[in-house]
Amino acid sequence: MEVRVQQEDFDVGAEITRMRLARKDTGAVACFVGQVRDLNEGDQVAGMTLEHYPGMTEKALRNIAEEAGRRWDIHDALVIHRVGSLMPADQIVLVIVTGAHRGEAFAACEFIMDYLKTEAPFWKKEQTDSGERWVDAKTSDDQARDRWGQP
Amino acid sequence: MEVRVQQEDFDVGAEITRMRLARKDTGAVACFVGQVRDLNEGDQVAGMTLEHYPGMTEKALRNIAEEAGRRWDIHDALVIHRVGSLMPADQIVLVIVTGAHRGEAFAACEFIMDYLKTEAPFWKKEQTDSGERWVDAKTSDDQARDRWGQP
Amino acid sequence: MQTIRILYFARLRESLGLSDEAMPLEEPLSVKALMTQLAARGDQWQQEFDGCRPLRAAVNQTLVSNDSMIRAGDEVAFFPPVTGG
Amino acid sequence: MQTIRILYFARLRESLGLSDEAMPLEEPLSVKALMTQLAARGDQWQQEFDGCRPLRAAVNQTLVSNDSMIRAGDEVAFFPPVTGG
Repeated sequence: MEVRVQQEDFDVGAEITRMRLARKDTGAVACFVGQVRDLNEGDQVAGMTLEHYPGMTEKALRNIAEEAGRRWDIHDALVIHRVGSLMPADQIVLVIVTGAHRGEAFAACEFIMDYLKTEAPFWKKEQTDSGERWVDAKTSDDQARDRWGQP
Repeated sequence: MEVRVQQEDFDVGAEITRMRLARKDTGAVACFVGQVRDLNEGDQVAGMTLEHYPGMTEKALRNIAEEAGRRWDIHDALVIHRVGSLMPADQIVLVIVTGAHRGEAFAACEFIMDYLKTEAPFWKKEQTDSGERWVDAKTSDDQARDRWGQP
Repeated sequence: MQTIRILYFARLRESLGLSDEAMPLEEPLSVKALMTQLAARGDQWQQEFDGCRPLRAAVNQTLVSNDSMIRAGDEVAFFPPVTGG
Repeated sequence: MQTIRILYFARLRESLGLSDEAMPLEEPLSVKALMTQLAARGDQWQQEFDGCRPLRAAVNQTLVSNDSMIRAGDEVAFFPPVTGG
């Protein structure tokens, strides 16, 4: 399990290749990439700033990835989350899960994203036509997390 | 929706980048890569040959991708499946789904893989220590498909 | 004379030693009826088409059930359950 | 003198005009009790800590509920519901 919190962009193709080739018994790679949309809540988004809680962020992401490893029979998981200034079409987050079979890789990957969205201390502030604003948390994200039951 | 059946390898990173940048309102990219494992049913796998039904294969994959597009609010889907001779650690299949939100992208991506596994006319023949053998279909794959209900 | 084309894939193609053939077709018949005719050829044909081994059928490149009808000009395919992905 | 460290993030940091502070702590108290103390500072403190706005707390970098206890030396953080990913 590996987590990284960084300002720099990441190379999805290189990370997937590295992870899938790490074990010859890996048959499945499930992956998620999040990117900044140009529109949110009906407003044009010119850019955003991602604030985080250094120290706790890494700890929270590591806990989530390790919990996924306890719940499903997977080979490895990688989580990269960017912080700082981002523009529309910039990559924000990458989750890759490898395993022998697809069902467990998919479930672990989606679980990590759902928990990251509700438990990892990141906050988005958007620059829009109508000024700067903190993005509100969505109850749909809490519902997505609650599907998985208590860790 | 795009499907490709080909002998050549594919570039996961390039395909993800192309698809996520195609629309500025895309926020989520769910992706699956399948690779040849070195071990199956307890036997060392030296290589495999993927046979398919030219014409029907493309049609079946296209139907599955379009059904995913009817069931979920997604932006696009790409399916690439290789045929011919493959070695352990070779990539076999790639599914990429883009959308505004992660829940629908994940569901559509997993749906496409589950249907591909049970409805798309590909057959694997493995070369193992104990000789060549056709891979048997798994009932777990039928169960995975049946979760989604009738299309 | 009206015909159908029959294709065999994977294990079937190897066990029957045949990848495709043309067959005369007088009037529409069901997939099940065609399978019975093929099984009547005996030996490996009987083995593959007696209904004991898992077998799937496609008509004009669409998966069908055994009671689907086949008409002149159709492309019929028989193969084991698929194992791609 | 024994203290705790309190951190404020995102909307809270901006509205309070403060990213962190040290506070003396005589004996253990609950997160809820600390919030009541902070709300008593009035103005924007009252607004943020009166329980009407959604607020989450972490003690020593772990999310906790409001009845969790805080002890001397702890790092306490308050912030809005998270919005990463």
